[in-house]
Amino acid sequence: MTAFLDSIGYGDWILHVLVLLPLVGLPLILLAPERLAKHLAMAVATVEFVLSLGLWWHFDPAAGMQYRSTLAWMPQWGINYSVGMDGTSLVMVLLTTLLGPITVLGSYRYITQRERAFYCLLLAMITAMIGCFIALDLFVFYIFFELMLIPMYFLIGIWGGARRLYAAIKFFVYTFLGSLLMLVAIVVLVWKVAAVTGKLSFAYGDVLSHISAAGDAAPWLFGAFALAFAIKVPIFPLHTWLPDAHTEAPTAGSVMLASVMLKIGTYGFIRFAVPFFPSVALSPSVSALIVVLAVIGIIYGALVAMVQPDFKRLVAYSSVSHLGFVMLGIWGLTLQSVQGALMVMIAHGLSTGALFLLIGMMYERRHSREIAAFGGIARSVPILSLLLTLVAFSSIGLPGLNGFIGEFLVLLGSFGRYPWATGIAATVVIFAAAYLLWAIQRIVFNKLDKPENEGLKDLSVRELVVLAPLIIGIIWMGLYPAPLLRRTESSARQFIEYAQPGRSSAINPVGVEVQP
Amino acid sequence: MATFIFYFFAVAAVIGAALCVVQRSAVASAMWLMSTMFSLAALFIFLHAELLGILQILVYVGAILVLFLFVVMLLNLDTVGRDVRGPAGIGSSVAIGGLLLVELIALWRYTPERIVTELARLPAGMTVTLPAKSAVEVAVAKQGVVGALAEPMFRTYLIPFEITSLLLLAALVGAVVLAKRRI
Amino acid sequence: MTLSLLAQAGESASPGGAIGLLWLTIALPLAGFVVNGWLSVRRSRAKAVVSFVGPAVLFASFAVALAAFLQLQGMHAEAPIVQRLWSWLPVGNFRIDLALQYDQLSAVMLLVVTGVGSFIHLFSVGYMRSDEGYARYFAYLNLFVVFMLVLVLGSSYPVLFIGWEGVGLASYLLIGFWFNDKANADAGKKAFIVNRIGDFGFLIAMFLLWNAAGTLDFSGVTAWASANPGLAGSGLVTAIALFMFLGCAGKSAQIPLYTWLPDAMAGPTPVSALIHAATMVTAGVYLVVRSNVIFAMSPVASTVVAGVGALTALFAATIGLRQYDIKKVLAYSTVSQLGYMFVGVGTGAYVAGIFHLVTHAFFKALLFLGAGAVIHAMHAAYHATHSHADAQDMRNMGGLRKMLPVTWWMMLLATLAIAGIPPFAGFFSKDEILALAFARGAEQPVFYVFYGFGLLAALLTAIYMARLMAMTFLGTNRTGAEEQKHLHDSPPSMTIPLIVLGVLSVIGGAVNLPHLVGGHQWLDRWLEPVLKPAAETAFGRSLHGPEGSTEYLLVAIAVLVGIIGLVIGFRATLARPVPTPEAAPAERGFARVLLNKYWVDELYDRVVVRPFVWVSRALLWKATDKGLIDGALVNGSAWLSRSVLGKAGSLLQNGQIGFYVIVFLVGALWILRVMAG
Amino acid sequence: MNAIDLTTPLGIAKALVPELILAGSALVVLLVVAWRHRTPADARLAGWLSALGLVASGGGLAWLWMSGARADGLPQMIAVDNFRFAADALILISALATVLVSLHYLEREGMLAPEYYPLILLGTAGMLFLAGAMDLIVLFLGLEVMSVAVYVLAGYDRRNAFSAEAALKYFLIGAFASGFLLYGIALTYGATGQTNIPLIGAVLGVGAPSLLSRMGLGLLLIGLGFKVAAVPFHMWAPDVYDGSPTPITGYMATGVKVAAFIALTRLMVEAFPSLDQFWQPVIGVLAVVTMVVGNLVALAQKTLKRMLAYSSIAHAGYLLTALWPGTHLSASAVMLYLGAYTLTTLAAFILLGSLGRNGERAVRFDDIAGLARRRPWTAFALAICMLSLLGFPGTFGFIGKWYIIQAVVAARQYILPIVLVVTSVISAGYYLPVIMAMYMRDPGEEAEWHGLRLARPAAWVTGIAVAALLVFGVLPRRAIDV
Amino acid sequence: MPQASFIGPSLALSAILFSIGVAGVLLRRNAIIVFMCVEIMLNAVNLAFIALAQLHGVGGQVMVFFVMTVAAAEAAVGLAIILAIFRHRQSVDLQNTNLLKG
Repeated sequence: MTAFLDSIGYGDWILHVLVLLPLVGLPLILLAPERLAKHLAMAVATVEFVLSLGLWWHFDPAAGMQYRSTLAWMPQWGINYSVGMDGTSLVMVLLTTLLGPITVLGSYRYITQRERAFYCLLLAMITAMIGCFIALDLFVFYIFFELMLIPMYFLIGIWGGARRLYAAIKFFVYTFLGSLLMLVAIVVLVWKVAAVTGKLSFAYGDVLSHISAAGDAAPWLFGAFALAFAIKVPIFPLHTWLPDAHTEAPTAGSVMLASVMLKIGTYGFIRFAVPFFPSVALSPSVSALIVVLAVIGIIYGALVAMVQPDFKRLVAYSSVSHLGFVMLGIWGLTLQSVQGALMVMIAHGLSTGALFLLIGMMYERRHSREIAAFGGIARSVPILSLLLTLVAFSSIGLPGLNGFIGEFLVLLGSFGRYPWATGIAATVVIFAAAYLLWAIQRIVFNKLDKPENEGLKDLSVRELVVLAPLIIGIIWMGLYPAPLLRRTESSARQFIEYAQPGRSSAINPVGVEVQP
Repeated sequence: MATFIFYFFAVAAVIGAALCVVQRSAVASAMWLMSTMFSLAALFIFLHAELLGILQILVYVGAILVLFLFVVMLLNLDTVGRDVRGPAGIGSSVAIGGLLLVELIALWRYTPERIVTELARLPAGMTVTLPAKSAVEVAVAKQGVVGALAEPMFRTYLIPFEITSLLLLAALVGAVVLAKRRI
Repeated sequence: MTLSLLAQAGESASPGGAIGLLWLTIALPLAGFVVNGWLSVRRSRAKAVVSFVGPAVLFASFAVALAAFLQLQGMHAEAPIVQRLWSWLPVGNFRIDLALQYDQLSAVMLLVVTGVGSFIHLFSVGYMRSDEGYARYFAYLNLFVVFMLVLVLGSSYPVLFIGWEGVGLASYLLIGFWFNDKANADAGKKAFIVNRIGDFGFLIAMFLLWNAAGTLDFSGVTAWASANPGLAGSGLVTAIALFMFLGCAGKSAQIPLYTWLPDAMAGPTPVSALIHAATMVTAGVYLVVRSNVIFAMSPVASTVVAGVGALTALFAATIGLRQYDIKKVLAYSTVSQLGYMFVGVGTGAYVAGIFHLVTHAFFKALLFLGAGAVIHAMHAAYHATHSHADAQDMRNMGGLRKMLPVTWWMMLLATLAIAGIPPFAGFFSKDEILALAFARGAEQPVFYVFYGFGLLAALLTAIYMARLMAMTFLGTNRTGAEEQKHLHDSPPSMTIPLIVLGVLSVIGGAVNLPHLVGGHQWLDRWLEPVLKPAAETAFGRSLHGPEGSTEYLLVAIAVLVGIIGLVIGFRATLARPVPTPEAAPAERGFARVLLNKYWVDELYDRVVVRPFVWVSRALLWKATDKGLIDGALVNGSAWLSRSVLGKAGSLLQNGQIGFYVIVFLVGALWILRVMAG
Repeated sequence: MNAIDLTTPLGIAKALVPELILAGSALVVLLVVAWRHRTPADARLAGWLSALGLVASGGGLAWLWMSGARADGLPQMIAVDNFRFAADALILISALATVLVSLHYLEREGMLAPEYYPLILLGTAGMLFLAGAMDLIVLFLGLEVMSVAVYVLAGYDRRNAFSAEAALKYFLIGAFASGFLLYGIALTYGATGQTNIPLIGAVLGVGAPSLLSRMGLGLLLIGLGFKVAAVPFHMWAPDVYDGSPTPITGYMATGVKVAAFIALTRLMVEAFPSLDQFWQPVIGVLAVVTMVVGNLVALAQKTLKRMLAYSSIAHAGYLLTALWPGTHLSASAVMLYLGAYTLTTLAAFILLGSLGRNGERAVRFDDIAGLARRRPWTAFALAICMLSLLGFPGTFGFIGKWYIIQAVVAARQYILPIVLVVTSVISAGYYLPVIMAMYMRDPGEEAEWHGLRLARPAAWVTGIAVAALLVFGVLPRRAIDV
Repeated sequence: MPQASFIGPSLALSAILFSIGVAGVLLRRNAIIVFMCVEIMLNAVNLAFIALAQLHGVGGQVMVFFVMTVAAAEAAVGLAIILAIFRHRQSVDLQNTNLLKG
């Protein structure tokens, strides 16, 4: 496989192609007749995914940052389009490309008006997200980070639910505030570095290697970065945009938002905030604050989710809870916790994506997201109910499904550092079961007492095709996550190395892998 | 003697201006304004700006003020009732005008020597002796009252002079467009 | 690092043969699950296939287990045999493989699960045949077996945890099998959530263990413990043990987490027999024995275990006295018997615990299946007459002995067994536990109290079992004249399992026949390699079974208590006719307390459930989320800038030139002020 | 590289080519309209002629620029450098756009007096002088020419009381302000004996900041602060922008601002660098107040026109921020942002003008609901404009903002950028609703813009402007290198 | 140069006149009179110029010359505007010119 890929120079062009391909699709879709739009989008997204798939084998788990390449953009300001990929980027990019075709196909029925625009925005968003994950230039990262907003803003605002306008602007302003402050921080940081090196450069590497130049401004700079990412994650109490955005967005939007966009926040912490300012990020006060907020988020999200009448809102709050685990894991700062954080990011992407798709399918059938509108549908739509239950259990963190892997590793890894916080966070295994099982019971089980729920049609082949990859992923990742872990390990070590030099290699000898 | 002349006209100008401001009828205001103009013209002449003194009277009194009066008459504004603002207005205007005066009056202490000193940043204590004749006097002596002004006007200040033509043109067109009864 | 090396050393590779095929025992039920699941989703009517596949896979894996057992017996393996399937969680020095561990303990468990499981599957064929969810039922049941086997075969705590939670899932699905009735769905949910509380403890225990031992493999942990005897009695070990026990309490329905088990009776009766009597609920006991060295190193924890066990045994038994639903009685009896097992393992008598686990599996499964047969018959009767009376209420039964002779005889055997009448299985196991608890009392007097509790519980057990038998099978029939005609014994597919289990309940005691009666404690010696680490600890060494006269005395007391109990039970029940539910007088006094199970459920609801929901809804969601963060801060700031500040600025723009000039001049004055310096 | 000796009449003529061409074409147009001022056709003729004049003067400018002209020795009166050229280019663009838009607009609004165009030409000439002024006298006169013309233009819609009131307010406060400016010139002259900007800089560089010079500086700041509509000298702006004919509003918001800002920048950077410890705090405070007030009040607006008026105030705040450091980097930041701002605002006002019929004062957010359905391109263009004003990545506006931040941060000043971004976030609160109305809401039943078309010339201008916004947004090298 | 010594007093006088003009602008509502007050301000500045010209040479006087032109131009336009306003609402009272606000 790798040999073949090398023979076609895969490594040299893949990243650029991944970013450009969706954009290439835009004019096609805009010019094509309305009814072809979705098929074209589907084609583009699929090609994108197939191409990206090569990375899985071609990526070298042992090496760190790879596929680096740089194109001049504004060299006189030290700004260049430079990209690269390490384990973390790899899995996130793959997640994004995987969700591409899924969301497109999932929207076939859901989107009935202005299809061209819809699919264009969807593809544009994929570009922006991938760009975010591979950017190695602060300026470029910022651009992609912002560009993501627009498509999502329109997705929510045009195809969203009743309160879409409110949700859209709330989402936009929330994120915009954080990111603009981050822009200032970036410029300040770059100029401080330039003051030392004498050359202006927004390149990730250059900044990282002279990060000491930040000096006593570090706390402020970290604050700006952290705020931007904390809003994206979102960390309690900056989370209130999430439920609205999730609830109002169309299925595809919710999926992308939950599965990928939130991760860009945590990714930002892993890639930028912490490696840039380890001394600040890991100072007792800051880490205490973050960990406490993360734990609050975990518990709070779960408890609030428990009482949501709207299933989408429920899932939204559950996201707050799950992302709290990621934060805890990042700050846990052991190989286990960091790897766990990455696993949670992926697992949450799969399960929550699947959940939103299922909710969307239920919505297409019943035109309601209210839990109360359902009940006993296991009789009318057994397959849907089965999958819903399965995904719910994966989200609960049932061992053997993907949800457990990450949470377990995070808790395990963080326990040594923050026993109390971790202990409290662990209680979420109870609440998670409570809120999801309660919802599942009210939707899937109980008596089929609403006549309109009797005639529902079960999942169509298309819908099964949409869900299949996620379901497979959920089970596969639950039983055999080793390949994933192997690919992310080096980047996790790298992160710990940045965060506190000399620690990772000291206490974490590389475990040899036993293959079946 | 010189001192007396200066302060006489100065006081006259101030009084004129003040009354112009407080007069209730527009025509009266215009009249007092005219008196101010006259006293200023006198001061100009006193300060070796004879030509400008004349122009002051010609342009301001002869042209601008007449224009004012003309409009006042035309619109028959003299009969409008008291247009001075209420006590609050008076209070604020006096207060603000006063403060502004306080800020600016500090210039009172300026003597030519001080200006020159600050200009050249001469070490303190070193006194400057100014030439007996002021720059203007010198120029006038050389080229005569008009020449002294005309020479730089058409050489150094050529561009501004040309610009004024544009200015007048614009004003002309504008005034016509706005003022003529029907288009 | 060194520790994990030890761990490697402490295992021996798989010898192949039947043991090499061990994974089949899991794969077969899994296949069954897939087939049945597919059938159920297809909504196919192919019941024949289901009826064959469902039980067949179980019997097959039972065969494999048997073969493996025989092979192991021939080997005298000192170290557990570990089969690594694949690497599951390799994260730096934390490496968990999906691996099966086969040693004497798992062998026993494997046999019990597959063996008893097979017959219960068989029983189900008859019992569930008419149900529309037939295929689904067997899918779930097979799935349960899969996870149960993962649980008993897992070679490390995390892998065990997969099974541990998996059986929870299966039980959740099976309890809520008839989900049309909200109560059933609730019961399933309750079971899972309460179990999760225990799992929380289990997780914490694992984290502590990992941070202390640096491994979570059983062999690794054992090696670590044996390597540092200094840890004995330390707070760390105690904490680990106690948190782990919290998990066990959840799984095995001990105080305070027992409340889910009685509700779990909402599931089909064979499920209650398999999951909530024979296998799953004993997982807690298994876990303690599996971690014997940890508990042995912490006498405090062990005492707590025993104490909780004893208390539960007594507490549940009292409730059992006053229940009318036949399954509820058995449920509380199960809780009580589990209490016994914990007394045993808490005492350090791990063998006794396992011993009782095995015998209990036999006779309790039998009791449940018997009850199932009864209910089945009652159902049929009521169904035939379109009556809606409660088929599980013993007050509607009575005198069934004539109609269901086989069931009667088999259940009678089980009753004698559970009541501890020699030579039935229950007698030996229960007696061993009590005797050793008494012996432990020598250096820890509190164990005398536990012994007392146990004895009392034994008495009550005999009483309520006698009551159950009497109300169900003796006296006059209260089912109704019309219904009586339809009451008859079950088809062979259901009676055969009854008979098999009946036989086992009689001879089950042979597994660990004490020297007293000329046996030679086979189970003791069999489990010896597994329990050596515990036996080598001070706690383990300090335990000696009673000798000579004491032993005889204890046995005598136990037997006496059993007999007295039975007599009281039968006499009291048969003394006067049992009123039918309609005619039943309102209970009074303590009886009422018992009937309402001490109102514990209501208490939990008021004290735990509702407050949580209220806090979440009112405090967190409405007040904090909507009110404070969203309302006050987010929308508040928007409102402030737009409607207050913006509007204010807009109003200042009042169109008056005069005012504009004033503002202008204010600015001008300020600038000049700055310039004046 | 050709040096121009500004002491000889020929040199002066060369240096003033654009201005001269403009003045000349103004005269030509005046002559033409003197004969033909009856029908719409006449008006259109005048319009095209003036457009021609502007293009011609642009050609002259291009010639100067390309030939890399620079002053030989000390620049007298008028600057000859890229800074002026770039500014002139912007001013000419804005004038040209205004003329082209007016072609259709005047007919629609029935304002047929063709003197309109000569006034624009004269005003533009004034702007060019103002932007190129190297002498306080030129500065003052240029400013006056511009103002006089714009006073009239503001009141040009004579049938409209709003227009007249706008003119009056602008004129009275304007004259008042120019009094301050003049006073400032006088005192500066007194302090230095010079009116030539670089010489002033040189003299002040030697001397200690005397009271006279400081007062002069202060008064100059006040006078120009009025022209750039910096809070608190901004109160006239919303009303005047609101009342004037929309093309003129666009003209004021762009041309006047550009010229005034260029002059201000020149003064601060070349005449008063030695007094920066005095003017920097003032500029800083003005910038903060302007950004905050402009953005907050814009939030509360109901009509697009007024919203844009306040937003242009806010942008003045951003520009002041850019000016704060007084370095050359900041000068180019001012220029760059002016470029971005001019293009965007022009397009926005043109579109606004096309939306409203008889009185775009009335265009409310609700009136453009669902615009995207009926008029996708207009909506798209307006959306891009809004994003650019918001400073969203991918648009020129963002590059401008980023450059400002860069310039200020380079001067180790961190509060201003933070205020800038925070207020930008606030501005999202009124820019986004425009997009929302157009794209995310359904057309109201009374869509009065329905069926209305964007006149072709206006369409060209908008198209080009928007295209430029996007191009520079993605490939800003060109713009920055300028 | 005797008169040169009047620079200070002249500056003071111009300041006084300027302030009076400003106060007048604030004080009056009649557009025309307000405009007159503006003229006073301009005159005050002229005085300053001329006084300073004593020291610095004719440049200042030239400036005054230009200022007069400007004043004339402004007067023309300004009065035209006032006429226009008057046409619309038969009054030049600034209090009534507040159609535009908010």
